[in-house]
Amino acid sequence: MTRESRLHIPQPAARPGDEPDFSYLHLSPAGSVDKPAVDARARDIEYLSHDLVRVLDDDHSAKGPWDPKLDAEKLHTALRWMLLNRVFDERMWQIQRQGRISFYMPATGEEAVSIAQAMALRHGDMCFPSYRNQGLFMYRGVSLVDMMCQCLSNTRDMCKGRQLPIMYHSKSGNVFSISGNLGTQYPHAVGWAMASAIKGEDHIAASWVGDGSTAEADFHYALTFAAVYQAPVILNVVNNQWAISTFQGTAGGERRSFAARGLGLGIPGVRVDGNDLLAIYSATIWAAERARNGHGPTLIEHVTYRGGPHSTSDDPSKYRPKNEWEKFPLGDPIERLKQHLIHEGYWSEEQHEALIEELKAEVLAAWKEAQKYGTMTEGPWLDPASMFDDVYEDPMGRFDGQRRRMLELEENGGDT
Amino acid sequence: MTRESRLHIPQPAARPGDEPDFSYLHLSPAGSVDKPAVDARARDIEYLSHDLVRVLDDDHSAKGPWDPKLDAEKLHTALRWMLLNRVFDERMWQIQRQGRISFYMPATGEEAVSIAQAMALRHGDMCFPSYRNQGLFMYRGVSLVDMMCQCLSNTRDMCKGRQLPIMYHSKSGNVFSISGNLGTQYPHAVGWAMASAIKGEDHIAASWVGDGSTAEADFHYALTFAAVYQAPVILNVVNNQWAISTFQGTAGGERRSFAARGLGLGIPGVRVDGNDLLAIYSATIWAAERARNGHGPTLIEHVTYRGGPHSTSDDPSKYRPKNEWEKFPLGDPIERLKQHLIHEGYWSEEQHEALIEELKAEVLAAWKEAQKYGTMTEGPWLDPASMFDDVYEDPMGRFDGQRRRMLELEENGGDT
Amino acid sequence: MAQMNMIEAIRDAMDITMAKDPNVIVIGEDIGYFGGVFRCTDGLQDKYGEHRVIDAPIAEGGIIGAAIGMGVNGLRPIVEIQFADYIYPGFDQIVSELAKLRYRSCGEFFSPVTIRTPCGGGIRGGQTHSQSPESIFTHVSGIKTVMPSNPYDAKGLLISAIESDDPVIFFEPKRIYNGPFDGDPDKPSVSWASHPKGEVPEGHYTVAIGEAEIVREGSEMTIVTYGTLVHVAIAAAEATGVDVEIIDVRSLSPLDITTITESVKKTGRCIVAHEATRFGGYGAELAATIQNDCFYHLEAPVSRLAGWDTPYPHAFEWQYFPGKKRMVAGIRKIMEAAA
Amino acid sequence: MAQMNMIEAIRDAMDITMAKDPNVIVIGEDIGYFGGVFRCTDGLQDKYGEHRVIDAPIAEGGIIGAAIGMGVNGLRPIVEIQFADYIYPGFDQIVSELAKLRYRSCGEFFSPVTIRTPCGGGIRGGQTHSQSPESIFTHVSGIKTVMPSNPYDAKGLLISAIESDDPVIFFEPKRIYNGPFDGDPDKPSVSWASHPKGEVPEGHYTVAIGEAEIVREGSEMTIVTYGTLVHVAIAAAEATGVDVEIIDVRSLSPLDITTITESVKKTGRCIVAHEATRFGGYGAELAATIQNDCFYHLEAPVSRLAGWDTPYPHAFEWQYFPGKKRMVAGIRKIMEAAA
Ligand SMILES: Cc1ncc(C[n+]2csc(CCOP(=O)(O)OP(=O)(O)O)c2C)c(N)n1
Ligand SMILES: Cc1ncc(C[n+]2csc(CCOP(=O)(O)OP(=O)(O)O)c2C)c(N)n1
Ligand SMILES: [Mg+2]
Ligand SMILES: [Mg+2]
Repeated sequence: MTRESRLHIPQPAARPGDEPDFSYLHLSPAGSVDKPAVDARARDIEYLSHDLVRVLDDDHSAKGPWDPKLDAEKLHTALRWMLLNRVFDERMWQIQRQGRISFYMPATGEEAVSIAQAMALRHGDMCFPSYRNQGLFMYRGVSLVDMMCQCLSNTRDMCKGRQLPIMYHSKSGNVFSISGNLGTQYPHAVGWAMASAIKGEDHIAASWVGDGSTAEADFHYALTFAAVYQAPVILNVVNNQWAISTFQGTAGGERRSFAARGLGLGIPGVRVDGNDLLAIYSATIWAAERARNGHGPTLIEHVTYRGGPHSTSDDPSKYRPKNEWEKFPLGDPIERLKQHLIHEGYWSEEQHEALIEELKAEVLAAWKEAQKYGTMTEGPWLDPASMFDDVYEDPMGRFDGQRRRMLELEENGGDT
Repeated sequence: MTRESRLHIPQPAARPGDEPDFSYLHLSPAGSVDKPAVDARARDIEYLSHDLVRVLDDDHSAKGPWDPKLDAEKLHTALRWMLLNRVFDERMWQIQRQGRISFYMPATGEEAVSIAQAMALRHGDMCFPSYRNQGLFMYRGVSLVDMMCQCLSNTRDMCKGRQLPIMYHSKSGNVFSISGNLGTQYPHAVGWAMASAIKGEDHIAASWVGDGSTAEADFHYALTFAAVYQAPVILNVVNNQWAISTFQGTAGGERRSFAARGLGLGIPGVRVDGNDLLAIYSATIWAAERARNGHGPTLIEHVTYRGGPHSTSDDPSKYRPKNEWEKFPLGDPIERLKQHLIHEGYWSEEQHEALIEELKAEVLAAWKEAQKYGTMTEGPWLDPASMFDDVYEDPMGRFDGQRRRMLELEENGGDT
Repeated sequence: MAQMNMIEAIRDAMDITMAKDPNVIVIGEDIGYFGGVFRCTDGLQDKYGEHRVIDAPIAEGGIIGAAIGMGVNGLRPIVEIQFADYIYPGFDQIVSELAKLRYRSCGEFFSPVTIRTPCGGGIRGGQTHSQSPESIFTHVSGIKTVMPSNPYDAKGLLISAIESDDPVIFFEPKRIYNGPFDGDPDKPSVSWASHPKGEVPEGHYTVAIGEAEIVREGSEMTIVTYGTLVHVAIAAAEATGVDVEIIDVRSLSPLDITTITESVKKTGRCIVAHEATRFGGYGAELAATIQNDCFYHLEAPVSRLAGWDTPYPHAFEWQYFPGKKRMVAGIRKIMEAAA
Repeated sequence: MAQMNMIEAIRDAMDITMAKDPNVIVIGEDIGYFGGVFRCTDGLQDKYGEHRVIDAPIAEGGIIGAAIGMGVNGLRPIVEIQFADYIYPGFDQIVSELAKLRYRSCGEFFSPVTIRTPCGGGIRGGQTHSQSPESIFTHVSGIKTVMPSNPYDAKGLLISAIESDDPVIFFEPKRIYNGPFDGDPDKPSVSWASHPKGEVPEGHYTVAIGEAEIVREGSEMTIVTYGTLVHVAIAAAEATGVDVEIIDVRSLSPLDITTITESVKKTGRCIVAHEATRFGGYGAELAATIQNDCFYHLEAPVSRLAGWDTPYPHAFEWQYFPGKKRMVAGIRKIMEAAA
């Protein structure tokens, strides 16, 4: 080309070899952001989409109007589940690395989002998760064994071998089936919430997408429908700074926060410290109350960091500094809650270590049990003919022949 | 259902039989809205998305910082083209009613948008219109005869009989081909603008969609890409209050203006009196300058009213008060500019009447000529085999046989 | 029995299911207060209220996505997509979500959405208001695809679709909304009033999804078709004097292949016909299966008659439309080939 | 000559066209700094800069829509869609815009976009990373659809696609990115290094879109296939000892029907095979046309071999995949049927 390009190309603050640089992140001091009434008008609370709602301070105390004042039991619960999420992910990562499952995606560094929100929502509220919300499934009663069996595609797999690992679902837990297609769950959540309102029920819905996924059409559809019908829904954007190899600026995060995305439709946005369990919990209670009282949808942006690789297929050292997570100014959500518990006198390093060991043992025991239902290399096996089930409620006639043919081939096959 | 629905259903202020009610429209006095520098930061100029940029006052004078101070010649030009647009639409409407074309869509009441913006943009800037932007084609040099021939699908039809009436295109005029699918042109405009930036050129792009179409995915895609790459593009939303039978609230206009839709991505929005040619002209010049100077995209909402039916297939008396247009507080763009010209001493009622007669004659003459190239009922006819052209640059082999077969049938056919 | 056109039959199906089941709702563009651009939902909002007959933003993907979520929450949504040509923005939600939900969750979640959409040309709609994209949907595992050719079937099939827990794409050939059409645009238009299939029982009845119908018995040749072309086939058969058996497929997926192959085995000759473009069209699936299953009975190749492989042109609808002329010529050709 | 795998060949095609024509640009998710999740664009951003190898937001419809606009403004965009399973959000822009632009504007506007996307299963991707949606695109007038089966063709066809002013959907069967695969997952994987089609000329050359290739000559039967299944067919043919002629379709639309029908007329027997689900798949189009054009030469019906009509299951890839076993059984069956 003869002339120089003038296109603006967003640039992350640091690439491999560079010093991590999070100066682009606007941070508010813990406790400094006002908490409005749940019936506040969207336009009066725009500051919430710009400032950062934080409760846990650097000195480990809980501060300000958003402090949910959780009792020791609740705090213990939260810590336990976050830790379980972490320990589970670590084990599953290892297991994948040993070639015993085909794929895995950890939530490392983002555990507070799922756990705080699972705790803040009511059981009748319906969750439409993304693939990094395993914590929701755990908290809502899906056993570790069941989750592992899903990842193993074994005889106890809730997905009957049909889905990639981590694509859980739980009808009894009111957690929707995870899709491989980014963002598709967002309009489902809004539709579900609309139906709840139509039926005059007061269950609400919640959904989660990543920063990168906000560029998809379904994000826009969901916001539009939520705004038009004032659907009782909480729409979460988990801004973990990365979408595989592209930083959040590539999704449009350079100039405004993701929390601001709904402002143009009158949807209030809350930008929350995504590594601060108390802040998330509190923001979620607030948004849920808004929704339940007929004040419509809320968009919550969780500012966090994807501590691990995108998935077992990814190598982040190719596109970001190795030590970025260490330098992330909002720290590690587990460490921060642990220190808060210690600060409050509810917890100690020893107890913490003991809990980790306990959870590791729990996960290990689950893994041992899960394998009994089959692994990738050892039986028992699912019936492959089950692939013809559940495509329809009433199976198609043509499936009979195909099923028969498949089983014949399994038994006799060609001669090679 | 046992319980009462709590879903919020947006309601227009008036339905057939009701008194029109535009109290929902936030209006600013002419001249009252500040005009910022073109390099202002989006967040410092949010007021522009809420207030209404107006120049033409009720007393017919031009007021305030947005007054483009057009000379008499420019004002005459603007009036002439708006009138031509109106007269053309009226004639084509009649022609359709007589069954001589299959379909038509008028821009009645919205003429200022196309004409003001066509005048404010440079010829090298590329326009991606919606179906109500016939004024752009006219102003950019497409002859009335050519437009009529398109509507007639006759031998001179620029679309060779392939498209519905009004689906014009003009390569030489730099106006893109109109699509039947709402909103698809929006990302095209952004991509075109990105290419212009990549090539280091300073042409910009502009596109138009209706209020209703903002709910489509392409609206979101376009805004996202425009924001991420700071594309030199003007994105217009023509808020004519209606999308066929649904009022602008059904598209999410109840709580915030359409101009605000890009704020969450850092795209400044300008809400402009869409029936005020001077205000639109001025806002467009401002946005174009921003774009050309590397300050990225601008979203302009034109607050106007769809004076006529959606199309010749529509009957608005079924869903809105018959006299709504009369009561629209921003009046008629042609009447307003005319009164301004008179007020400035550049024009008179007599001249106006004479101009209308002149334009009617021009349109009638064009219609007479257009019919020479064929009508729906009388030849000459296009070659139907041309339907196989331009599907590909290199036609597919299988088209040969199909073309032959079609021509055979045309000639000999079955025996019935 | 009442006489209904297809619009009335479709409306009646919705009315009956809505009256019966409070969970049935309708959502779409202009379908509420206004009653739909083709009037299919006229009066329903008056009767069932704005909370069950919902005017939606212009966002096909959003409508379908939201409907899926509603279905998961116990409602039974009927979606209207204003023209089949505008279903594509919702394609991902249909293919990746609606179709796959039951499978991927092993039946724990499903969403009984019915998507109604007018298709086909012949109303001077140009290429963006005339498409027949049905074959694309028949290739997608997890959805059912249906296209009625008359008011009786329209009502019965639509009730089946709405009541089915499987998602159904319900194509409405808009050229025959108001009356059967034999492909001759110069003839005065006929109404359903004088047609036996315009006689529609009041109240609830179903036509099973997955059953084809023999609409004309014959021994010399089988025409397998659906939608508008059923009427074209009847007229063409009559014009030729050939003893043609005509099968209205009705349900494209699941396909009632038995009725079809039995007929072709009997007649030994077959034309497959539809309005959609030929290449990769649904006729390919029919022809491929028929030649396989009836090979030893065929006296001539299975022939396909379809829209040309170009977008539907505004000016040349009747040169494009696979009408009576072409069908007659097609029938003659096969009879000669087989002779 | 260099030895390349398909990834390298595809990258080389982009590299060569980018070096030659400054208007060629690449846009897609993770394709810039990172070089793509399958590494197809690795190194291109280093070489051509961020303004020509552009990391995009995750918005397939936006990427395709913007690429169309870029194409209208003189660029020649190559779009990467990370997985074919994720092309659906861009479906409307492909079908309604990219495919129709030239037609509706009578050639005044067009956009020479090439959309590259990896397809097919066999990499444990589950149903959302294994789809083969090619047939859907072949039904759409105005786009071309291509799927290479080896590095040589991949490079030559991709250069043709990029240089063509017509839009092309370029499917990359990801199971054979690194080596040919005959359908037996238990065998050690082979690389392209030892395969003749892994020999790829350096520099510019093209393989014409619209030409099939006879990859194995034979007299007793024809297998018509493309993508991964070409290699399965070769292995199966060898295993049976039947003298099979194998045709790699390569270009699905336009289709080189002559090469195919000549072969089938010669052999009198035909299997059509692909990995995509069978119902409404591309094999239907092939079978329907072949039986029509070769009817009087056929000794057995044209048989189809394809993925089952269910979503691709994670655990049962090899029961799902139409592999060597099935192909062998299929060949035997046809030989018996025809005997
Ligand atoms: C429609 C679609 N496009 C592309 C992909 C491939 N993909 C999977 S995850 C991912 C990145 C998502 O990033 P983000 O939304 O930020 O979520 P995160 O992984 O950071 O949690 C991409 C591009 C996909 N799964 N679906
Ligand atoms: C994708 C798509 N969906 C639906 C339609 C049908 N349709 C044509 S115009 C229209 C209303 C558009 O309203 P708006 O965007 O406000 O534009 P206006 O007509 O008011 O100028 C609708 C629903 C379409 N053309 N394309
Ligand atoms: Mg992310
Ligand atoms: Mg409008």
